[in-house]
Formats: sequence, C-alpha cells, structure tokens
Amino acid sequence: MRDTTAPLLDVAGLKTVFHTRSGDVHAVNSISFALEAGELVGVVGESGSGKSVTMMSLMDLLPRSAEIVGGEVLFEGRDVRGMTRAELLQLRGRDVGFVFQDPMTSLNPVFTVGRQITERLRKHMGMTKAEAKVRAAELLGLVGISDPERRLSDYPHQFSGGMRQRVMIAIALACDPKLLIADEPTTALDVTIQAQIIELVRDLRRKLDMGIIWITHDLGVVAGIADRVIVMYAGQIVEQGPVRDLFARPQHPYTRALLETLPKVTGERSERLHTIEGQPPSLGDEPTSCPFAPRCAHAFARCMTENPFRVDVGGGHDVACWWDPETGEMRDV
Amino acid sequence: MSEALVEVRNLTMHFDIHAGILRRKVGAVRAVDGLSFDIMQGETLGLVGESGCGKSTTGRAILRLYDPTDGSVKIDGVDIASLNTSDLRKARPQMQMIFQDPQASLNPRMNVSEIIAEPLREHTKMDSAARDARVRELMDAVGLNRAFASRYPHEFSGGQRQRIGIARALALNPKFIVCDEPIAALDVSIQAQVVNLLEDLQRELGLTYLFISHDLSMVRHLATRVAVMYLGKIVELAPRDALYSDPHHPYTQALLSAVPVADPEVEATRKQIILEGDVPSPAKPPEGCNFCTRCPKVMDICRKVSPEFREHAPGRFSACHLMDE
Amino acid sequence: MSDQDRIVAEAAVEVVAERPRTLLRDVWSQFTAHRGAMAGLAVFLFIVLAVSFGPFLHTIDPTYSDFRARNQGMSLAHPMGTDNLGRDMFAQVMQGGRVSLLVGVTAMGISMFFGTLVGVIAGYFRRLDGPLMRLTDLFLALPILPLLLVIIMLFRDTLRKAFGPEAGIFLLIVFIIGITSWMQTARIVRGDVLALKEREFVLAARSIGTPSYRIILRHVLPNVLSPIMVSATLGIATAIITESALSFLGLGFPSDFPTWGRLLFDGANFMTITPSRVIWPGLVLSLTVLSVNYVGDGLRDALDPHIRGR
Amino acid sequence: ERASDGQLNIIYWQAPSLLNPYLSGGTKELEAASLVIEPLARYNETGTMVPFLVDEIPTVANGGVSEDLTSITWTLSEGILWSDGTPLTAADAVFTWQYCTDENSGCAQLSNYNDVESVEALDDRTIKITFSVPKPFPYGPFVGAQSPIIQAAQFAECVGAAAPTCTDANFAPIGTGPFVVTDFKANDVASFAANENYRDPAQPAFATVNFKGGGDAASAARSVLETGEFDYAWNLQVEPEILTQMSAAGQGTVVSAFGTSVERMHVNQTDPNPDLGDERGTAAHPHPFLTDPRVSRALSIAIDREILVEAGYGSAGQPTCNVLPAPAIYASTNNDWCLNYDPDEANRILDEAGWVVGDDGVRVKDGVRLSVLYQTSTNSVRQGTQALVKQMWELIGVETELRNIDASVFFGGDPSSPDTFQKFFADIEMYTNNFDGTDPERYMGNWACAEAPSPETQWQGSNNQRFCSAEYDELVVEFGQTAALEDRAALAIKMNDMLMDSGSIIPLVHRGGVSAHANSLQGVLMNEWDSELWNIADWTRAD
Amino acid sequence: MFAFTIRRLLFAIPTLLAISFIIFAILDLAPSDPTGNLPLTIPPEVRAQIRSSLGLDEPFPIRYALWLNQFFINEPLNMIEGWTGWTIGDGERLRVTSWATRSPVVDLIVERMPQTLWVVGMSQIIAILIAVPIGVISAYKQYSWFDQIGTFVSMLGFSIPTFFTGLVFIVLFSVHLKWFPSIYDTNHVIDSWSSFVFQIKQMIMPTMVLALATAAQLSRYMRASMLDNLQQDYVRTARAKGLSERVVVTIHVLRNSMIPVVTVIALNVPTIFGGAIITEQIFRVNGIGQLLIIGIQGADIPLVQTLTFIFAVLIVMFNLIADVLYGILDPRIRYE
Ligand SMILES: Nc1ncnc2c1ncn2[C@@H]1O[C@H](COP(=O)(O)OP(=O)(O)OP(=O)(O)O)[C@@H](O)[C@H]1O
Ligand SMILES: Nc1ncnc2c1ncn2[C@@H]1O[C@H](COP(=O)(O)OP(=O)(O)OP(=O)(O)O)[C@@H](O)[C@H]1O
Ligand SMILES: [Mg+2]
Ligand SMILES: [Mg+2]
Ligand code: NI
Repeated sequence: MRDTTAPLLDVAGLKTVFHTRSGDVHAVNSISFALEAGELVGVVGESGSGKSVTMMSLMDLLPRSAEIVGGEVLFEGRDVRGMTRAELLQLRGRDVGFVFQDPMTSLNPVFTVGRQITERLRKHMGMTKAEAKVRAAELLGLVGISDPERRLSDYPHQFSGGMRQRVMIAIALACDPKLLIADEPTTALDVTIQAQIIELVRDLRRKLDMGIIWITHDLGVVAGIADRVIVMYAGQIVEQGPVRDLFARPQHPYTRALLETLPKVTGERSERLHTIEGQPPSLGDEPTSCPFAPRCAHAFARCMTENPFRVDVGGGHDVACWWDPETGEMRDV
Repeated sequence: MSEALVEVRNLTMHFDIHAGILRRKVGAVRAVDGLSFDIMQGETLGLVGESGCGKSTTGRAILRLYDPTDGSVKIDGVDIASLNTSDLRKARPQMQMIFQDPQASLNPRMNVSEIIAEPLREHTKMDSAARDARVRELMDAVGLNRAFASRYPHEFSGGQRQRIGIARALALNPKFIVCDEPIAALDVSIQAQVVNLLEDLQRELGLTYLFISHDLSMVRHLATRVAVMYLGKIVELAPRDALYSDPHHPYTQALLSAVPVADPEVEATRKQIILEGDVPSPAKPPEGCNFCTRCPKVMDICRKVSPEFREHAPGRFSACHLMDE
Repeated sequence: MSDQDRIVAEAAVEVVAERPRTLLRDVWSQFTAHRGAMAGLAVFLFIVLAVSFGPFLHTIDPTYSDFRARNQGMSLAHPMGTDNLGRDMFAQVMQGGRVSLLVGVTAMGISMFFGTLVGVIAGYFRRLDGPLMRLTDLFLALPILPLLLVIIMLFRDTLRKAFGPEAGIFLLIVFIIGITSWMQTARIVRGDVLALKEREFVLAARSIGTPSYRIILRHVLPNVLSPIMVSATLGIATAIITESALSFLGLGFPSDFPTWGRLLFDGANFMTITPSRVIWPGLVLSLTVLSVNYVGDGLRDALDPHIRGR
Repeated sequence: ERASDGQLNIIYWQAPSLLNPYLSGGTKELEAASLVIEPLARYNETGTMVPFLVDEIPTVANGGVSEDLTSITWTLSEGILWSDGTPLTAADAVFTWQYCTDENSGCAQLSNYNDVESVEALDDRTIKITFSVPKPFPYGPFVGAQSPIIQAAQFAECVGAAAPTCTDANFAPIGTGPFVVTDFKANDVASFAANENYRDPAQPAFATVNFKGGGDAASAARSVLETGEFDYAWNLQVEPEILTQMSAAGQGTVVSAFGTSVERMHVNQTDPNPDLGDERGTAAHPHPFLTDPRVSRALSIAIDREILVEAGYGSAGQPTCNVLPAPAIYASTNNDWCLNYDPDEANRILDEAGWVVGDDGVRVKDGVRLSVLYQTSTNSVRQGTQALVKQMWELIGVETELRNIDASVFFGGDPSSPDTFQKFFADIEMYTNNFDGTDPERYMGNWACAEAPSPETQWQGSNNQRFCSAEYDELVVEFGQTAALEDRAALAIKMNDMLMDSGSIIPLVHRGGVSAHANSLQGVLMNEWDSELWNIADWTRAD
Repeated sequence: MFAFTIRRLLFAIPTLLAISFIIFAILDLAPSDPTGNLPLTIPPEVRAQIRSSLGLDEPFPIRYALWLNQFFINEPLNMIEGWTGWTIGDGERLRVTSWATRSPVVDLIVERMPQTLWVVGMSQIIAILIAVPIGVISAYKQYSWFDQIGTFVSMLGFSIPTFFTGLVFIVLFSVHLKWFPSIYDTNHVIDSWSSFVFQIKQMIMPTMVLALATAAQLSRYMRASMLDNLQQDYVRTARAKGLSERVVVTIHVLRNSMIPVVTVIALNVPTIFGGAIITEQIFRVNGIGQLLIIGIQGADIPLVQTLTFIFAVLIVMFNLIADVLYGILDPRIRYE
C-alpha cells in the first residue's frame, strides 16, 4: 500500500469554514504544503491567521461548527479525508502526535497522568497495563521529568505548566509517531522553560527522526529549530521556504514587515520600531483580493482585484505576492 | 541623572495561606519580598522576570492597589503606602496603570467615552461638555478615531483597546505610569504600534514608566534601566546597555541566553544556558539564595545565606554571592 | 474568544460614524435568533396581556355563581365552562392568572433583590464574605417547604388582619417564597462578583480612585446582570409552581381567591366530570412556566459571550 | 362463622393518631377504637340505646335508676372476657372513671363524667354510678363511643400524668370488642384481627381488618367506589356530583345518616363595632339592627337552602329550620316556613320593617345600611355557601362582606385572638355544631344568658350570638328537672322555637354523615349517634 | 481534603443549632392550638386541661432547653440503647412526645422512614437513569431533534406540578386501566415473588411521579455540564490520541460532567424529601412528609419541630456529602 516516494504529508487546497450564527468564517483558504519525513517545518503568522485550524483540519479534530469544504490531505500517500472512521482513529493514534497550544487545559483533570499516557499505548500498541506503565514511565523520563514512576499516579494539576507541556509531548510521542504536530507548544511558557523544551525537541528529533510541524508566532523560535518556514496570513500561506533563505531573503511585504518590527536582544538597538498599520481582514468571505493589500505599502491595483498565487522564487522558496523586493516592481507572472 | 520620582524601600507583599480545620494561617506566598529601588524622573524602568515572580504584585503594591505587608513607597515625596483612604484618593491622579489584558481591563458595558471619562468624573468638576472635549483630546492623543467615542470595547481590535486603556490612564495628567505587560496580549504587528505610542507620550508629556514585561527584547528597546526579578526579589538592576551586554547575575545570564533570535545564522551558533528544573513555589522559597535550586554556578554558601542586594559598581546592583567575592 | 471575529474594518468607519452596536442590541439579536425563546416570549406576553386586559372583554364576575349553569363544558357564554357552583372558569382563570403572575413576579423580585444584595456584598467585601455565606448556607439548610407550610399556617391570620384577607395572604406567600429562594442567586452572583473583582477593569477603577460603592454600581452590577436575569426568569416559574404546591396542600390562598394552582387543585376532583376545569388552568400554568423557562434558556444563550458571535 | 370472610379494608382519610379515645377527642380515633373497646351500651342507627356489655338498659321503670335520679346501676352480662382472656369486671369501669377524671390526665371525654360523684363496684358485675345532682338522663358515663371501658390491668400504670407515656397501651388497648389490635402505625394504618374471646362465637365474620388512613376524601371515595381497593370509606365530604359520578362505576354504594349536626348561622345580638373598644361585642351594646327578628326572618327566608344542599352537601344534607333537628321526638315543625324560599316575602318583611332600598340597591333605615359581615371557617364548601348566600341576599337589598378564618384559629378558642367564633366580631357567623348521644339537655343549655362569652369569662362560653332571655333560662332549669321523655321533648321543642323566633340563629342544613361501602359488604348500618362501625361484628362479605 | 471535611462538619454544628432555634422559635410563636381540631362538643374547661397536660404552660427558654436536651441527648442515647441493648444511666429519659399520638416523635419517624426512603430512593435512581442518558445525548447532539424534544419534555416535566401528574396517573392507571393500586400499603411485607411484584406495582406511580419531576431538572443540568465539557481542550487531546468517540464521550467527558451533576443530585435529595410531601399525600405513602402535613394540620408542635429539624439535618448532611463527593470526584479539590 505504502507509497515510499510520497512525502510524509501532502496537503493540497485545504479549505475550512466555520459556520457561526453571525455568518461563515473562512478560516483556512486553499492551503497547500508538503512535509518530508524527518523534516521540521515552522509555521508562523499572527493570531487568527489560521495556523491551529489548518493543523486541526489535517486530522479532522475540528469543533463541530467547522467544516472542511475542500482540498486533499495525503499521509504517506493515503487519502486522510477518505478514510473510514477506524482507519482515521488508527492514524491519529499511531502515526500522528499532537501537542496543543494550552498545556493547562489540554489534559483531562480527573485522570492521572499515567492513565492518560497508557490509554493511548494500550489502545494503539496493544500493550498490557503493566507494559504500558513501564513505557509511560520511560516516556516521562525521556521528556525530562524526574522520578517518572511516581509521577505517573499524579494528576495534571499537580504539575507545573512546563511539566504539563512535557506530559503532552510524552503523550504525543507515546506511539513513536511519524508526524508530530506541535501547536505553539511554548507560547504559554517562560523563556527559560521554553529553552528547555526546544532543547528537548531538538534532542528527540535527532533520536526519533519524525516529521514535525511546529506552530508559533515567535520568529525567533522558528529561526532556531526549523528546516523550513511557512508564513501564514488570513488563512493563507503567503510565503514558504527554507529557513535561512527565508530569513535572509524575505519576499512577502508581510514577512519583511514582521522581521522589521521585532526588537532584538543583541546587536543594534533601533530608535523606533517599525509598525504594520491596520488590521488583518475579517474572514467573512473567501478572499478575492490579496488579504494583505490594505496594509501593504507596495500594493498594486491588481492586488485589490485578484488574490495572488504562489510564485516560486527559487531554492524551494515561494511567495504569494506580485511585488518583487529586488526590483520593487511587479513580478512578471 | 535626575532625581528619583519613585522611591521604593523594602517593599514586601505576602499573601497569607490559610489551611486546616480552623483555616489558620499556615504560611504566606512571598510574592514580593523586600524590594528597594528608585525610579528616576522621566525614565523607564523595565521590570522583567518569569511568570509568577511577582512583577504585577510589585506594580500594584506601588500604586497601593494592594496594601503592602511592609515597606514604603514614596512617589514625589509622598509615602503612598501609609496614606489614609481620602488622601490616597487625592494622590491617585498622579499615578496610573496600564494593564496587560486590554480586553479585561475595559468594562464591557461602558462605551469608550464613558471609560475614558471615568477618571475625570471621579477627580474633576468638569461639566459634561468639558469632559467630552477632554475625551476627544485624549482620543486624538492616543490615535483613536473620534468617531468611535460611543462604541463598546468589544468592537475594537486588541491594539485599539490598549489605546483606550492608555487614554484612560492619561486622563488626569499623571506623572508616573505602571505599565503591566501592556503588550503581552498583542500580536507582534500590533505590539510595535503600542510601544511607539508609549514612547511618544513619554517624550511629549515627560512621563515616568515602570514597564513590566517578560519580553526581554521589548524591554531593551524601551527601558533606560532594567530590573530583573526572580521569585519575589530583584536579582539585578542595571542600566539597559550594561545589563544586556554584560549581565552579572547568573539568572540574568541564563535569561538573556534563552531568548531566541529571529535569525537562523545567529541561532545556529548561539550558546544557550539551559536551566534545569522549574521555578520553586513562592510559598516555599528555598533556603539561602532563591536561585540556588537552578543556578549553574551554585556554591555551598548559596544554599545557606541569602545574598544581599547591593550596588557593586556604579549604577549596577545585584544580589549574588559571586559578586561578593 | 479571539479578536478576529469582532474586528471592524477601520477604513469603513472613518467615513460614517454609524450607530454603535450596543451590547444590548447584540443580546437582543442573539435572543431573537433563539426560536424557542421567541416563542416563549410571545406566549408569555400573550398570557400576560390576556389576564391583564381579558377581564375587560369577558366581563363575567369570577365570583358570580350561576347555579343553574354549573358544571358546564365549554360554550360560547362560558368559553372554559363553569365550576360546580356555576362560576365562570374563564373569568376565574384570568383572575387567577393575575394573582399567579403577580405572585411569580413579586416573589422573584424579592428574591432577586436579596440575592443580588447579599451576593454582591459578600463577593465584593472580603470581610463580609464569611458571615454572609454562612447565612446563605443557613438559609439553604432550612427545609423550605415544611417551613413554608408552618409559617403560612402560623401567620396568615395575623397578616390577614393587618392587610386584609387577600393582600395579607398575598404578602405572606410572596414574601415567604421570595425570602426562601434568594440563596441560589446570591451564590451565583457572589461567584461572579469574585471573578469580576479580579478582572482588570475593576482594578483600573480602583487605581483611578473610584470608591467602592460606585465601583459596585458602575462596574460590578451591570456585569452580573446576566446571571441575575436568567435566575429571575427561572425564579418566576419556580414561584408559580411553589404557590400551586401550597394551594394543593391547602395552605395557599383561601378558596375564594383563585390562583391557577388553586383552580387546578379545586378542579382536580372534577377531572372526569368537567375536564375543562383542569385542562385550562393546567394548560395556562404549564404554558406560562414553560414559556418563562424557554425565555430563560434563550437569555442564557444570548448573554453567554462564548455563544454570542459564534 | 368467625373469621371466615378474610380481610376487611376500611379507609378513614383522616388517620387515627392513637386508639385511646380518652386521650383524643377526634372522631377518627373514637371510631377506630370502637372496633376494640366498647361501652356498656351503644346507640343504634335510630338513636335508640342498645345493651352491649349488659343485658338490660337501666331505667327508673326497671329500677336501674333511682327515683331521685341521682344514681344508676348497671349489671354486666355474664361471661364477658377481655381479648386477653381475663374476665371483664365492674372494677374496670371504676378504673375507667378514675382514669378519665384524674386531674393530670387531660382526658378528652371528661364531660361524659360531669356531676358523677362516685362509681362503685358493688360486686364483680354490678356498677353503681352516683351523681351529685339529679340526672334525668343518666346515660353519660359508659354509654356511646365516647365512653368505652378500658382494662384496669393494662392501664393501671398510666393514670394521670403518666397517661401519655403508655404508648403501647394507647396504641393497642385491650378490649372486649370484636377485634384486637395487631399492629398500629400512628396516623397511618391500624391492623386488627378477630378477637378469639369475643362473646358471640360466630362473630366477627372478618378475620382481619386493615384500617388505613391518609389522603383526602375524594380519593378515599374513589378507592371504594371506583377502584374497589377498599370496602368502606368514611366521612366523604366531597362535592355531591363527584360522588354521584363515582357511584356510577357500580363498585360500591354511598350511604348517609343524620345525627344532630346543623350547619347554622349565628346572628350577632351584640354590636361588633370596633369603635366600642373593650365593650365591643358585649351585652352592653345590642346590635343596631340584628336584634330585630324581622330582619333575621327576612334573611332566613331569602336563602334557598335547596341550592345550598345541592351545591355543597348532596345526600349528606337536608334543609332544616331547626337548630335541634333530631332525634325525631325533639324535632319541631313550627318553623318550616323557612324551607320555602321566598325572596318576595323577604322583601316585603323588610319593607314593612322600614328598610328602604337606597340608590346603590342596599336597604337603609335611619341612616343605617343593611350591610353585614359574614364570617366562617376556611373550607371550600363553606366558601361556596357564602358566595351563594351573598348573591341571594343581594336580591333583597342586603350588602354582604365575606370573611373566612382558618379553622384552627376560628375554633381554637385562643382568648387573645380576635377571630375566634366565640368573640364573634362579625354580624353573622356560620359553622356546624351538634351534640353527642341523643339527649339535648346540655346542648339546649348552650344558649342560657350565662353562657354568653364576654371579657369576664375570658371569652369562653357557648352562647356565641349572645342570645339572652330570662324565659329561656327558666326553661333550661326546668329541663334539668324533668325526667319523662315526652315532657323533655315538649320542652326541647319549645326552646328550639324560642331560639328560632328570636332570629338569633338561622339554621341552614341538617348535615349527615356520608360513607361508602363496597357492594360486597353486607350489614352496614350507617349510624350518626354512635361510631359508624358500631355493628362491625355483624358485617359480612357477600359472595 | 480530610481537614476540609472536618471543617465542614464543625461548621455544621453551629448551623444546626441556629436552625434548631429558628425552627423552635417560629413554631413556638405560632398562635396554634392543639385542641383546635377537637370536636366542638368538647367543652372549654376540658380543652384547657388537655392543654396543660401537654406542658404548654412552661416558658419558652425552658421548653427550648428541654427540647434540645431531649433531641440531642436523650434520643441518641435511646437509640444507642436500642441498638446495643445496653442501659445507660437509669434508662428513664423524657422523650420528645407528639401531642396528637402521645407517643415519642422519634419512634414515629423511624416507623415512617422506610416508605419515604424506598420511594425517594427509587425515584432518585430512576431519575438518574433517565436523566443521564438524555442529558448526554442532548448535549452530544446539540440542536438535533432529539435535543429539541428532550428540552421540551424536560421543561414540560418541570412545569407541571406533581400533584397534577399524580392525579392524572391515578385516574389513568388505577381507575381506568386498573394496573396499579392508588393507595400504598405500608404494611406490605415482601416474602414471595408475588408480593414483590405487588410492591413494585404499588411503588411505580409514586416513584414515577417524583422521578419524572427530578429527571426533568437533572437532565438539564447534565446537558449543560456536558456541553461545557465537550468544548474543553482535553476532549480534543483525547480525540487526537485516536480514542473512539464512544470512549471520549463516555469516559473522558462524562466523568468530568458528572462532577457538578453529582453535587446537584446530592443537594437535591432534601428537596426531594420536600417534594415527596405532595407525592406521599396523593398516594398515601404515609412517610415522613405525610406525617409532617398531619402534624401541621393538627398543630402537633413537637412533631413538626422535630420533623422540620430532621429535614434540616438531612439538608446539612447531604450538603456535606455533596462537598465530599465533589472532592472525591475532582482530584483538584481532593489534594488541596
Ligand atoms: N470555533 C470557532 N468558531 C468560529 N471561528 C473560529 C473558531 N475557531 C477559530 N475560528 C476562527 O478561525 C480563524 C483561525 O483561527 P486559528 O485558531 O487557526 O488561529 P491561529 O493562527 O491558531 O491563532 P493563534 O495564534 O491565536 O492560536 C480565526 O479567525 C478564528 O476567529
Ligand atoms: N491575590 C493573591 N493571593 C495569593 N497569591 C497571589 C495573589 N496575587 C498573586 N499571588 C501570587 O504571587 C506570586 C506573584 O504573582 P504576580 O502576579 O505578581 O506574578 P507576575 O510576575 O506578574 O506573573 P505573570 O508574568 O504571570 O503576570 C504568584 O505566585 C501568585 O500566585
Ligand atoms: Mg492557534
Ligand atoms: Mg503579571
Ligand atoms: Ni473566545
């Protein structure tokens, strides 16, 4: 069955809509990207740009009000959206690990941490209770929790935020997944704890060779760990490329502005911060123009009438923009 | 440097913990534990530290939103910590606060002009026309469209809401403003707008800020001096550039090294000091130096004696036994 | 809730200073979208109007007994039939409705007043929290129905004497139902106030120097209004039901003073002779409670910021 | 044959709280206890005395009652045993008297032993009761359900203050009756079994009795008439049409019997005007208009009693014009004019008396409006009656204000409450009264001048309407000295007619008891003079 | 957790004392007269004598102290004696005595407890069995037709007074269909299959009336609580672990949703006792509710005082149980 040549994950034209009482929200609009095994892709974008919804759409973990209205998700060449319920459960349980945004609420408060880890092991690895327990302790140790056997019988509220996030990672890693999706795993944490977790993930990556999608809005984190970066804006991918290339050669005005607004801890201190004026658009309708155009200093008339498609700028780097930063002119596409 | 506008001496804020059958006091959360520092006229003092280390508590105790357990806070020569209710009320206009969560700090049932006018109603005898005029003025000052005056907070974006909060804080022409993580809840693209606004206002109005944040890079951008807190205590206080280029305290060093930089080239080579373990609970701080449980340079003495916070180079204060050698 | 859903394009507003969407209007539009609640509101209003103005159209005196026309089924002259003394049921149902609704609304008013007062004070003033909550617990531990029965039995004549037969018993019943049902509201309100007190806008008001009572009036009360409103609607329903239970146990209003509960109770034995005697009071009673419940449900949804705007 | 008919199911919707009638005056307790303990003689369904534990009723004629009417001697039948097998002796009767008259016992039947000087056991079977005054009707003690004989052996420890502590005895007295208590749950259910030692070896026919209480009258009726779960239901104060409808189910029969209960209006002869302060409602201030018999007569004749009966009583009521309607020999026929509903006549009388119809339809005389405050206890039938009467009186230009007072306050007799029926701070009040047994002497004595409640008597007394006539008082005395039945009857009728003529009482309905029994139950003789269950030993089950 | 429980227990004592005083005082102020219901043929002197034999003459504080002593010391001692067969002291103690039955109030209550407990207990169990699935399904399929109908039915159940439902039941099932007896037999003993069947039959109507009213309310709580929890992040985590929907709902969500519901159930129990007053009256279950009504009607003050107070004790006790249950179910509280 397995297509060895196919990428680990291949997403094409994914569209997700929320049906709300005050109308539809087009949270994800035609997202396409691919992920190779062992690769770490960082996804950045501001709040509400659709990062979480995209990832949730992949494994159909959306809330009830959401509907995937189009697109294709291939996991190792298998069509995820066409899977039966059982296959999907198997996929979620065995091959994909999720780490969610908020460690405080993502664990079930009434079950012990041990139970929440072993549950997955027993269901998907067919382990006995005792085996699962041993493995769970091993996993807790792996994510750097001391005295893991004892902590297995503790409840989530007895852990600190950083430790809970590590427990989430342990759960995600439980069945040696091929793909780990981490949704802002460190946003809620302090920098020193964030450093610990980043270190941990780097470490695990070396050991386990998983594909990782790492969502964040901290460009610094991405710069530190990612192989490739996806920049999202208003439910779309506006730019995508290898990390060094993207930081060295940002193509999209939004990416550029983002990098410019950031103050730094080292080096030159700018006198005044750059700002991006205006607000992201509301997602009530499917965009027919470039969603960034109203805030863009370089917008052309065409940007207001047509939504730019992604243009390859070489080196696996592409951008959804017609403005060419090198020339300051409209791209010839 | 100019004279001190705010003098904080031995500021201590403990929250009692009650437990047991009779709800007796069994201990205290030492949220703020004996802080002493000055804030100069017209400067921005940055206060950084990890979550739960007592930054907000410090800010609130300085403004006497909490009654401090101990210590004194002089603002412009008046000891705020010991004023009675009515004198405190009279002293309020000169000190104001901007809050972390722009959504939570605005009453959802009041419209913008009511929110901004509230301090005016409390402290001035302006008639409603004068108040309206002043509200307009303030809205202009913080860059809010006057047409929004009768809108409700939920109709604004985060950055706009924070501007409303700032306008409210400015209404009474304060001298001193505590900014409690005013940008933490905002998106990167919006943070810059607010920070620039704060800077502009400081320049125009000669304000003094206590800028609380855990974003070290933003503090670097904004502050003139920076204080680093750990578990209820200031471990290091120094002028900005000195602190960032040459941190003395091991915690400051670790903190600075942990901040990721948005540049893959730098990141690839950056040396990080990874701290082990979690921050101890402020209810049960370790014996000796508070940082001794995680400090990479820990010595025996650190586990026994709490280091003194003192100035060991001009303008550079810290609390570490390493400095005492 | 993320910011996104509420953002208004700045550019558009620059030009038109449009009428602001107030919170109230948001709630209202949300409420109108709740079909059950709208139906409930319509039914409830209809019943209120009918009992208030019905007697002007259907002018038979509810106490007039036309002995020859007793135990009649529904007819044009007596749309809901007559009782065993030949009194017109329709007139009695309307008369009873006035009382029942008044009982519901007044008792609810009393209980909301006390509940809110105690809840706000307990939640806001730390020092009073303990004593007030103990008091609430104490009231919660009182066996309401038994005590209600006892108190009514004991004091109804004293009050009757003081205020006249109808007003006296009315005051007693309403007061007792009110005074014994404020505790839940107090608890809910206290919880909300405790949370509100930690919200930064209250802190902001304090940093401005707003005195406590104005903080309560300006910042706290308006924000606890929604749970109070929801309790209030449910309170009406409960009070009406409680009154009818009292009537059943023979301790409600006197037998010459119709309420829906009383009519239902008096008519119960005639169920098989003149079904209209129980069907109508039962129907309006249930409809009222039902509609009020639906309105409460709708209000809850409309006031919940997490449901709103989704 | 004894115990051959299985179980008898009786429902009393007011459940008995104990089975010792001396500690509770309630009918439900009396009747439940009547299955077990018996008096020397009972009244039958016609109000005639029948011997139970004796062979013969003592009279002056047979020498059982002394000539001077101060003593009566009863002789117990031979061989009567208590249900525990011991013989019944005269000492038990003596004990019973001592038990009830002990000062600390709070005996509810004390009035049955009024004027008793001594009770002696002349021998094992002979009981002599001596009175302090001549008793023309000496059948108070040990006659009727109110005064049964309890076993001395069982209650010996329970005299005086100890009476309430003897729960076992109070819940399960040993008796001579057809049944014995096997289990008693207060206010709920009593279980009885046939008494092995009952004097008639063939009785009772039922082996056990399940005596259930609780609920309301309508559901009790339903359980006999519609669902057939019970054989006998007592006191079915239910709207008549409901009973009629239930009977249609064919499971049971409604039976009724009439005693002496009369639903009546008392017409206040004193002025209840609150402005009078302490003298309110006293003889010092006669009522402004109700002392005029013509007004009262008009009010009476303007009431359609048939409708009142039909609306509230059905077969349990008959229109009456006498406050003493029974037994038959005492019933007057001189007042039957009132049965004839005649509003025109009423109008005529009032016109004649000088009451002129005013602009608002209410009659006025000398500036006084013919407006009355009409009070009664809270009860749906009474409120129905009030409403109907109010309308009837409106037709003759009488304005009526209605008031009802909770029964426990109204009848409670608390001197500090202004709302008791004795204070009578109203113009008209309505309730039911009756007398135990068949002798009206004490009852007719109720309306002597001295019986009027007043501040001096702490508002105690039975002459609630404050009727006062020297002539009547003389008749009361005479009654107490007359022995011959015919003479007593003539006196009683005369007194009744005096009361009626004075207009101080307007009788409305002669009320009877209504019960229902299953069609399969035979031998029920509905009796209002004694316990309804008086002849339960004779009851049998038809197949 | 332990300290918490003990603390609550200690708080219960002053609460109960205060309540006992309130109850005693209210009833004592009552202008009620135990002889008020006696036939009018009983003359006033006799009434006065009956009143004094009931001990109504003592002043208020003495009667209160006496009652407290009887209730808190004598009665418990009696019970202990009854259970163990020991004799403590001389065994002669003044007990709280009912005026109407002249027997110890506690004995009456003990006699009536079984009926009440049977009916109330069964109705609670049935109510839970009905309400939980309805609540769960309604929440899981929010706004589906099932949910809409469930909402409507439960609100209907809430809005029809129990006395009315009870009567309809009787007319329907006893009179017309003759399925169930309309009168509860408190003497019935279960000793065979058929007597068991009879017991079930006679319990069906009263329990159903109570259960329906309770279930109506419970299912609303259950639904709300489920809705709350279904939105929580941990549900998404559970789904992401590849657990089936059934496991997610019945294990993860249900367990969390039950926490508030269980306390609602516990807190509801005393109310149910109150509600049972009406049901008992209708079906003549003659439990403690009916005892209370008779006591009130007959102005049997000691009985009413004691019963009301027992209700208060029940409420306080179930409050305590609710708190403890909360702790047991919710580890966040357990480890406080
Ligand atoms: N349950 C929902 N109902 C309606 N709209 C939703 C819902 N969840 C998300 N959205 C909308 O979908 C869009 C994308 O949301 P998403 O959570 O993916 O953003 P994000 O990029 O993850 O942001 P953040 O950085 O804040 O996590 C937003 O506009 C948001 O308002
Ligand atoms: N009202 C209070 N009662 C008890 N403890 C409190 C209270 N307020 C704060 N604390 C405790 O005091 C400590 C310091 O809290 P504070 O809010 O000042 O931290 P912070 O540095 O502002 O953290 P953050 O970055 O998360 O805002 C924390 O451990 C907190 O739990
Ligand atoms: Mg997200
Ligand atoms: Mg803070
Ligand atoms: Ni939200």
